[in-house]
Formats: sequence, structure tokens, C-alpha cells
Amino acid sequence: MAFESFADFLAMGKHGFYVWSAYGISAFLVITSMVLALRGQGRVRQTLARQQRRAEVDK
Amino acid sequence: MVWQTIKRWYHMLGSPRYFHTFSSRVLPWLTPIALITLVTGLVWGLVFAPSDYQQGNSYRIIFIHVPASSGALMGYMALGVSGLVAVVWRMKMAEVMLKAIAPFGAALAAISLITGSLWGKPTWGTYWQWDARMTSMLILLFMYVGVIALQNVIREPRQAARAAGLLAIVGVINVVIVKYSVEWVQTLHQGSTLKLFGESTINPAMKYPLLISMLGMWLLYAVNVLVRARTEVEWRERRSKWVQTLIRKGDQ
Amino acid sequence: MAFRAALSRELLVLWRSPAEIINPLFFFVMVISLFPLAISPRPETLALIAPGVLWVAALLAVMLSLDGLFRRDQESGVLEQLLTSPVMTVVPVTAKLLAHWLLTGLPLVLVSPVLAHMLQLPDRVLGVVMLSLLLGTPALTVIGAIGSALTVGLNRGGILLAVLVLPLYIPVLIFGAGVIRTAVEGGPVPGVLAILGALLALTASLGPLAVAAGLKISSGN
Amino acid sequence: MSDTTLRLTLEQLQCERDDRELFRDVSLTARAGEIWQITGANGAGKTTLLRILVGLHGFYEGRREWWDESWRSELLYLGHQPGVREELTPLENLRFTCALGAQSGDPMAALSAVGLRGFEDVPAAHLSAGQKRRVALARLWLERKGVWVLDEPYTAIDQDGVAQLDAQIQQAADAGTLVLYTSHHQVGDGVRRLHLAKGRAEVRA
Repeated sequence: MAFESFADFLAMGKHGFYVWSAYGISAFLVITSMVLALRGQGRVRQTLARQQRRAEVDK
Repeated sequence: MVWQTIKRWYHMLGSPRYFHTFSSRVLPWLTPIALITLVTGLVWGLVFAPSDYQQGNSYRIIFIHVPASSGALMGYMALGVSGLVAVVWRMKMAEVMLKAIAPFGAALAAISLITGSLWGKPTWGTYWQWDARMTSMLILLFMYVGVIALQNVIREPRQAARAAGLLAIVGVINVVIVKYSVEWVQTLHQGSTLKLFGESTINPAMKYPLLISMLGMWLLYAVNVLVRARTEVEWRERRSKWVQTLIRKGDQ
Repeated sequence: MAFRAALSRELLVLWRSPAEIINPLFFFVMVISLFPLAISPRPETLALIAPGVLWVAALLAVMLSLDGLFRRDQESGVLEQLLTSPVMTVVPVTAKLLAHWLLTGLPLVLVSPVLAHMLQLPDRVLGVVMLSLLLGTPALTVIGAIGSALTVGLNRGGILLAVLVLPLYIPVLIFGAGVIRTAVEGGPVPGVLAILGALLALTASLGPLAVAAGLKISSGN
Repeated sequence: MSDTTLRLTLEQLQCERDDRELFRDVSLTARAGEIWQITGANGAGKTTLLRILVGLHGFYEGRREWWDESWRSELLYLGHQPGVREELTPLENLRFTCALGAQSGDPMAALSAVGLRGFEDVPAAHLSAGQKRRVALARLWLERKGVWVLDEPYTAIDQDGVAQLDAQIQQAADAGTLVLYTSHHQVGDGVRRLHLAKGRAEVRA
């Protein structure tokens, strides 16, 4: 363990702000891209299911 | 014999249907592995790696910066290759890949820029310094934006993909040339280029977490691409019977 | 034979619509004259920024002149004739690029010494200014034409063309302006000029093929 | 036996556009000397079908095959637009299309044949839509090509122009040219029809 205590870990020896903001923003962007990908899949499945139901109703 | 297997793989992966089943089988186990690898690499680097005698702890940003930069670069190379296959051999899957690879690559390029400048502040005193690496990454981000913008403007999906493919091919050549021309500008002004990530990574205690987090990020990139590609395949093949049955069955 | 016919036709078409020639030239002159007003008329500062200003202005002038390069041909149906002709598409395309450069790029080169002088660049450097633009503007025309070919079918191509093409312009800009800066600082000009020449060779050989491919893709192939 | 007159084979041609299916299962074998009239409502895909034949449009399923590799040198394609540059005169336009299409012939004679005598040197910008189409049609009076693909050749053509065009097409077909054109007007009696409706194609030979 490179740090004595959790507080020390958070402070990162006066560089805490930079390290945690870097990781925070990176996590945000990665998660957003993942969520968008999954939401895209859901939306496509939904539209196709709706089209299918509409097609069956017409038949 | 090798040539047969390559050809067989080329045709198998070329068929959207096979790719769909392939990705549906791979995703359930690849996603956890990617996440675990990435998290172990980051935790190892953040918590257990020793602090750097010069930069203290701010260097720990490297464990997200380098994976992101390498991912963005690899992503654009993959775009170039998919572009070549899409434009020259007109392969449908390559067109799907062009749509699937770009977004996460652009995100990684943005991450690389942000983490790079956040690392620059404590180390060099400024958030932005126009050094060779950061400028190349900025231009790479612009080129990602170009590919994504072109794809979204053109209505016809196949034409949009092939246009973006051609741009990606030209783009890949440009990435290499930009790298040298930016370094040339550097040598003109500041003598030798500043090695922002040079010697501090030699120390093995830092090298292993870095390699693991890089692997983790690439696997995560693969997961993102597979999800997006699978969605794109479902949309493009929506008229085919196998997608109709899949929707009717309500696949997970 | 088809190349000569295509070249003479393109020159004729451009010659008959003088706006296509005059606008880029005036744009170039106007943009350059903004900088002394915006930054400072002092000779030392001007001479310092002159290489960059000349090249950014030339780059923008060429790019804007390429925006509608193929649009008229597409709307009138000439592009379809070109794509369905037995002659390889790259031949008339190269002729069009050459004609376009002759009437938009070359004038910039010819007028650049005057503007370089206005930006307080020493007279011994004016030759290098022309040479760097002479090698650079054709590369800018070809690269820009790739973007123009890819956006020919779209109505608001302008901004999109810039987004696609500017990153591709950066190496030519760096070495183009670099040639002039090296000359001003008395450094080894031939070396940098050779790189610019190499960039031109690369774009002039592969570029037209990419433009032809782009036109085919834009027409739905 | 190799059928030397076979020019074009289409098998199960299927094409989508803007999210909907334009047509499917379009099959056809066309031979030299035949005249094919392609009909269908607006938006049925007539122009797209022609553009697939001449290789302008590449996103389709199924097979399109010309009789040999160098079919492009035997192709004369008149597109939806006349293909005339406004800055140039009819004569310059025609000379340019000859060079580009590797087609010889006397442009002056062709222009007068389509009733543009005296307009040879007027910039195309001053011509009417009908006259611009005639400049494009003048190519039919130049050196005869093996395959004519004409998109709506009869639009904006007046009465006697129609008769003249019918005669020229008939004459070319008799000399062995395969003519495929889209229009509501029927050239003559021996014309085969391909009707595109509701995504299907019926061949009424």
C-alpha cells in the first residue's frame, strides 16, 4: 500500500484534485458511451418490435 | 492450409448474421473480463504502485491517460482498415464496423486530452502546451469528429459508411504525417521533444498496472464496438427473416 | 485525348464564370489585410506572424473555392456523364483539379509577393514565399477536392467540408509556413522545401484517385 | 451455343432506398435490337433501376451482367438531367461529351437534326429546358452505340420531336442497338415493357 490512510489516499499528496478529476471525467465519458450504446440497442429493438406488431395488425 | 482458415474466417465474419450470433455469445463473458481487468489495473496503479520521486502522485493519471491514448490511436487505425475493406471489397460488416468503432474512439481521444492536460498542470504548470503528443491527439479528435459528422449527414446508410470509410483511409495516412510534422515543429522550437511519459514508466512496479489497465481499456473498447455493431446489424438487416424471428422471440 | 478535352472544357467553364476566379483572390487579400489591423501594424510583429498569416489565408481561400467544385456538375447531370463514360473517372477529375488550381491556386501564388511585402517580410524571402505556395496550393486543392467529392450531394456542404478537410490540411500548413519561417530565419530552406514537395507528390498521385472514388460513392455506388 | 445477341441479364435484382424496399425480384434478359420501355408510377424506382444498369448506383442485391467487360465503351446514357453545362454552348457541350464518351460523329449535323440549327453557339444558359434536352438527345444522332439507356427522353419534347425520336430509336434498334428507356410514351408496336408496381416487376414482352 503506497498510502498510510484512506484520507492520505484521497489527498494524493496535494495532487488529489487533478488525479480524481481526471479519473472522474474519464469514467463519465466511458460510462456515457457505454450507456448510449446500450440505449441505442434498446431503441432499435423497440422500434423493430413496434413495426412488427403494426405489420401483424395490418395483415 | 492457413489461407483457407483466413478465407473461411473472412467470409464467416463477413456475414452479418454470423457476426450477430458470434457477438451475442461473446459479450456475456467478455464484458465482465474487460471490467475486471481495467479495474484491477487502475486500482493497482492508484493504490499500490509507489509514488514517483519527482512527480509525487500526480503521475497516477498515467494509468488512464496512456490506455485512452493508445485506444484512440488503435481505434482510428481500425477505422482505416474497415474503411479499406468497405470501399475496396464493399463488405457490409466493414461498413457496420465503421459506424461501431468511431464513437468510443472519439471518447477515448477526448479522455486522453483531458487527462493529459490535467496531468500537465501540476507537472508543467499549464493545462495546455502544444507539445507533439497532445497536438497529435487533438488533431486525431478532429478527425474522429469528421468521420462521425460525415456519417450522420449522409442519409443512405451504405453510402454514409463508404464515404466515412474513404475519409478514414485518407485520415490514417494523415495521422502518420501529422505525427512527424508536429514533432518537426517541436524540434524547431524547444530542442529535444519533452518526454512527458518517458523514464517514469521504466520502474516495473508501474509498468505492470499500466499494461493491465491498457488491456482492460482495449477489451472495454471491444465490448463497446460489439454492442454498437450488433445494434447496427439488427437495424440494417431488419427486413431479413432471422431478425424478425429474433425480435419476435425477444432475444436478451 | 480525353484529358486534354476535359482540361480545355474546365478552363473554358471557369473562364466564363469569372466570379470563380476573382472571389478566392479577393478573399485571400482581404483576410491577410485583417491581421495587421487585428494584431498590430508594427513591422517586427508582422514579420513574425507573416508566414502563418499568408498560409492560413491561402488555405482558407482554396478550401472555400472548392466548396461547390462538383455541385454544378452534379446538378446539371454532367457528373453522371463523367461517371458512366468509358474513360477512367480519374482522368477528367485530374483535369478538373488542374484547371481549378490554375485559375484559383496559381493567382494566389502570383499575388503573394505583394502581400508578403505588405506584411513586412524581407524582400530576399519573397521568392521562397512564392515557391512554398506554388508547391503547397496544388496539394490543398487536391485534398480539399476529396472533401468536396464526399459532400457533393449534401446541401449544406460548406461547414462540413471544413470539418473534414482542415485536419488533412495541417501537415501542408506546417511545412508550408515552415519553409517561409526557415527562410526568414536564414535556415536551410531546401530541406523543408523537399518535405513540402514530397507532400505534394503524395497528394498529387493518390489524391485524384480518392476524389474519383469519392464521386462514385456520392453518386450512390 | 453462346448467344451472341444477348446484351443484358438481370436476376433477382432487389433495391432499397430511404428505409423502404423499392423493388425486388426484377429479372430480365435483353438482346441486341430490342426496345424495352420501363414504366411505373413516380417513385417506383425507374430512374434507380437505370442507374443500377449503368453502374451509377451500386447498392443492390441480385445480379446485373452485361455481355462483356468493355460494355461501357458501347454505352450511351442520357440521365434524368440533360448533362449540359450552362456556361458552354451546345456545340462545346456536344464536343466534350463526344471526347468523354469516346463517340465520333459530326456535332453540327446532330444539332441541326434535333432542330437546334442556329443555336449552336448560344450559351446553354439562354436555352429553354426543352432545347437543353435536345442538346442531350443530339448524341443519338452521333456515332451509334451498342446500348442506349435513356431516362425520360420524351420529357419537354414537342409533337414533331416525338415522332423524330421514335424514328431514330426504331432505326437504331433495327441496326442492332439495345434500347432501354423510361417513359409513358410507347415508341412503336414491337416494344417490350417492364412495369414496376408495388415493388414487383412484370415483364410484358
